[in-house]
Parts: sequence; C-alpha cells; structure tokens
Amino acid sequence: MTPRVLKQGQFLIASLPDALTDSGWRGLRDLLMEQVGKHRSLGAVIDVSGMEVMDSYATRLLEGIARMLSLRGAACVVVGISPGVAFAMTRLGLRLSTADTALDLDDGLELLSRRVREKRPHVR
Amino acid sequence: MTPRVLKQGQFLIASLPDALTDSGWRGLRDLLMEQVGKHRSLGAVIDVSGMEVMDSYATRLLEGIARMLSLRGAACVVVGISPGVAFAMTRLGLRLSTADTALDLDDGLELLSRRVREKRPHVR
Amino acid sequence: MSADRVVVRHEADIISARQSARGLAATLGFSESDLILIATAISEVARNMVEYAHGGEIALRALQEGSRRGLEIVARDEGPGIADLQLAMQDGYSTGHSLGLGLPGARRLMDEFQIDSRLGAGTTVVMRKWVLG
Amino acid sequence: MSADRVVVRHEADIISARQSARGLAATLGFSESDLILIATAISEVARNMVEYAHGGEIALRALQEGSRRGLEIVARDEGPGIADLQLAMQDGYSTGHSLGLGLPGARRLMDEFQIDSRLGAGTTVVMRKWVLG
Ligand SMILES: Nc1ncnc2c1ncn2[C@@H]1O[C@H](COP(=O)(O)OP(=O)(O)O)[C@@H](O)[C@H]1O
Ligand SMILES: Nc1ncnc2c1ncn2[C@@H]1O[C@H](COP(=O)(O)OP(=O)(O)O)[C@@H](O)[C@H]1O
Repeated sequence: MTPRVLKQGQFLIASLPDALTDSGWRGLRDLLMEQVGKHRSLGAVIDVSGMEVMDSYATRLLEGIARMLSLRGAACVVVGISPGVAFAMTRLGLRLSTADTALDLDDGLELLSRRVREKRPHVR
Repeated sequence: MTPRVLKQGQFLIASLPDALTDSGWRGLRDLLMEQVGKHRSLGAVIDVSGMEVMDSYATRLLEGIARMLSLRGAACVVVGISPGVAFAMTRLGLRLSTADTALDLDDGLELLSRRVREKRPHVR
Repeated sequence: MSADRVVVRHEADIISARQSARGLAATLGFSESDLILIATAISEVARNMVEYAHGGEIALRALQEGSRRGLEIVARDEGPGIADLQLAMQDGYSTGHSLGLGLPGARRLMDEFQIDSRLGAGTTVVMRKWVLG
Repeated sequence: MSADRVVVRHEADIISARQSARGLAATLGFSESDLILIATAISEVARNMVEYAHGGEIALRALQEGSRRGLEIVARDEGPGIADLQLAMQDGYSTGHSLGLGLPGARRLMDEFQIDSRLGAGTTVVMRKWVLG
C-alpha cells in the first residue's frame, strides 16, 4: 500500500496504490521531492489509475505535491483518472488546477516531454 | 546580508543571503535592473538556496522583480528552493507564477539559455 | 449481507468504511459508476468524523421500496457538532485546512442527504442512493 | 532556554523573532522541515505587527504535555485591531498591498491557531506546534 517511484530517463513515475493514508501521502511527497533532487528529474508522472476514489482530501494532497514539484523546477502530470472517478470528482466540485492531466502513462510521458521541450527547446 | 549580483556571460546571477530586509530587497531590485541595462543581460538567475524562509512577503517581492526584469526583456529563473521551503510555501498557499523555477544554478543557467534561444533563435 | 456497521476512529477506518459500503452496494446492483460515487461520498463523511469529531460510527443498510433498491448510509458521531449548518453546507467553507467540499459535495454525489447537528452533542448525516431502474 | 521574548518594532526584528523561534524549536527536537514551517509562520505574524500595528511583542515558550513536546508562540500587539476577523482569515484578503495569505497561511503552517482582536485595543495570535511523536 505504499507508492512506488521509478526513474525513467529524465522523468519520475509514481504509481499510487488503491488507497493512501496520511502517512502514505507524506511518504510519496518526500520520496518525489528527494528523487527529483537526486536525479535532477525534469518532471514526474503520477499514476492514480489504481486509486479507488479521488476525494477532496486526495485531490488537495495531490495538488500540493504538484505545486511543490513546480517550485523545484519539475513539471507534474497526473494520469489514470478513470471516467467514473472523473465523474465523481466533478460532482464533488474538484478540479486539478496545478497539475496537468493526461489519459495514461504513455500520454503523460509524452506531455511531460512536450512541457520540457517548451521550457528547454533542444532537450529531446 | 546584502545580495550579490555577478555577471556571467549574457546572464546575471544574484545570490540572496539568509534573510533580506525591505531595503535589501529594494537594493537587489535596483541592482538587477541597473546591471541588466548596463550589461544588456538577457536573463537573471536568482539563487534563494541560502534563504531561511520564503514567506508571502519575500515571494511577492521576488515576483515583482521577475516582472520588472521581463518588462526589460530579461528572463528570470528562481533556483534553490529546498524541499522544506517548497513545502512551507505550498502550505502558505504561495506559488511563483511570473518567475520560472529550476533546481539549482546549473539548471537555471541552462534553462535561461533555452529561453533566450527560443526568443532569439539566432543568438548563440 | 444487507446491513453493516463500521466504527470510524482512525484514518485507516475511512478506507474500511469505503470498502464495506462498496461491497454492500455492489450486491444491490449499483453500476460501477455509482459505486464510485457512493465510495467517494462515504469517504468525505468518514474523514470529517476522524478530523472533527474524534470518530463515530457508520451504519449501512439495504433499502427496498416496492421494486426499488437502494443503500442507506447513516454516519453518527458524538463530536462537538456544527455551529452553523448552513455555512458548513457551503462550497469552500472549512474550519480545517481542507477544501470545504466534503459536505456539499457528498450531497451532490448521493440522491438524498440529510444532516442534523447539535453543538456539544454530535452530528448525524443520513445519505441514500437508489439503483437506477 | 525554554522561553524567550522578542520585541518586534522594526523590520529587522522580524528576522530576530524568526531566529529566536527557530533556535528554541531546534532544542525541542523539531524536524528541519518543521523548523521551516515555524519560522515561516512567525515571519508572517511578525510582519503584520510591523505593518499594521506599529509593532508588538512575541513570547515563545516550550510546551510539555505528558511526553509530548511543543512550541507556543504568542504574538501580542496594541495596534488598531482587526474589524472583521472572519474576513482577515480568508485567503487573499488584505487591507495592504500584499497577498493576504499571512493569517490563513500561518494557521495552515501550525497545529493550533487562535486569534483574538479588539478594535482600538490590539490583536493577539496564539500558535502552537507539536513535535511529531
Ligand atoms: N462530523 C463533524 N463534526 C463536527 N464538525 C464537522 C463535521 N463534519 C463537518 N464539520 C464542519 O463542517 C465544515 C465543512 O465540512 P466539509 O464541507 O466536509 O469541508 P472540510 O471537511 O473540507 O472542512 C468542516 O470544516 C467542519 O467545521
Ligand atoms: N496585527 C494586526 N493588527 C491589525 N490588523 C492586522 C494585523 N494582522 C493582520 N491584520 C489585518 O488582516 C489583514 C489580513 O492579514 P494577512 O492574512 O496576514 O494578509 P496581509 O498581511 O498580506 O495583508 C491585513 O491586511 C490587515 O488588515
């Protein structure tokens, strides 16, 4: 039930479990911040496709992580929000304003590359 | 406790001390604006890694400097926000919207070079 | 199993409550999409119990009204209660550090929603959702 | 040193207050990350004193509750007071030229936050943070 963070080239990929407790979120945040510094990663994809629900609590913490990453110079894309979860989030009145979103991991990595290219044109 | 501004090629590098008073911020702003004009610098990296905290006051002044630089045609990148400071800024509700961010001085200078190349394709 | 009861005291209990509700709702024939709405609503209400009321209890019950089937969720706590219910039901109002969407959002997620609160005595939220015929 | 008192009148005093709090908090066993949160919160409150109340005084005190250790910050001024506390506690509300995140932000940085203000009499902010067990 703890999140995993993998390095893939210049990016990080975090896969979230079905549910995260407060300390799980804190662990994810600290791990991402640490790895971004260590690998000089230019961005992170956070895959929430395994998560049962995205309630207001999870959304707030996810936004916080995206904001922290951006202060360290790294872009952040959230992927894997299913249609059902997206519907529930919308009903709740939630949106992701800091983090970008993409359909899945592939799209997320592509979006990150594009973001980075925008920021640093010659980087592949 | 006064900020230093160094010229490095077409860029300026400002290193902030652990804390800045109002007059220190004003000094930094005036120094940067003066040096940008004098050296025709295309951008500035502001290194805040030495700063103890980035409160709402510091963030507002930093944003103001970035905005003034951009009006003079110079890009601005803030580097060196530590994980702990990024966490506190996020809790406060702060973000940097005008200034770009990068991990450290190296990344910041690289980002500036990209910015400049984007803007003026023929400049080396 | 057509009724269930979950004590919600710690953070991990929020997940248990969610999973119990999801399990019971699934047996009643709710769509996958509705299961997510129900799980999300219960998540919001359960978190409030942990956050603001030192915990409480959530009772789940299958409903049958003619041929209509549904799920009832009763979340009861003996916490401090809510001073101004109208304010608490507004989007964005929170006395904590959070988004203030829990109560108004849960109301939008479910078909029926009632909240009753007495200062010093506690808070009870009753929510119902019906299986789409 | 388990208590400290800092007069905050001029801008430079904000830095002293921050450093005193950081120093005392460090001896209590707060993590580096918590030290930054505490220093940031005190920075916001101290700046308000200088900006809006012609200065005031900040008292720092170590707390012990059973095995739990913490830090208490009491910031008291005899400035003009705050007319509408609810408004002042809202994100983005400022009567100055600033971001209006100081008070609500400080609340989010600390574990406990109380503010009391009387027009014409002054403002007192009490903040506490506990060392994570
Ligand atoms: N069970 C409860 N006991 C006491 N107060 C509650 C309870 N549930 C909600 N509240 C109060 O109502 C406010 C609004 O709740 P909600 O809309 O869920 O937003 P949030 O949980 O983000 O604060 C809370 O901030 C809290 O003050
Ligand atoms: N110590 C104080 N004395 C009088 N007024 C205050 C004090 N602290 C805050 N205020 C009032 O509350 C408002 C909101 O404060 P805050 O959230 O810190 O935002 P900001 O400092 O950016 O204005 C201030 O604009 C000011 O009007």
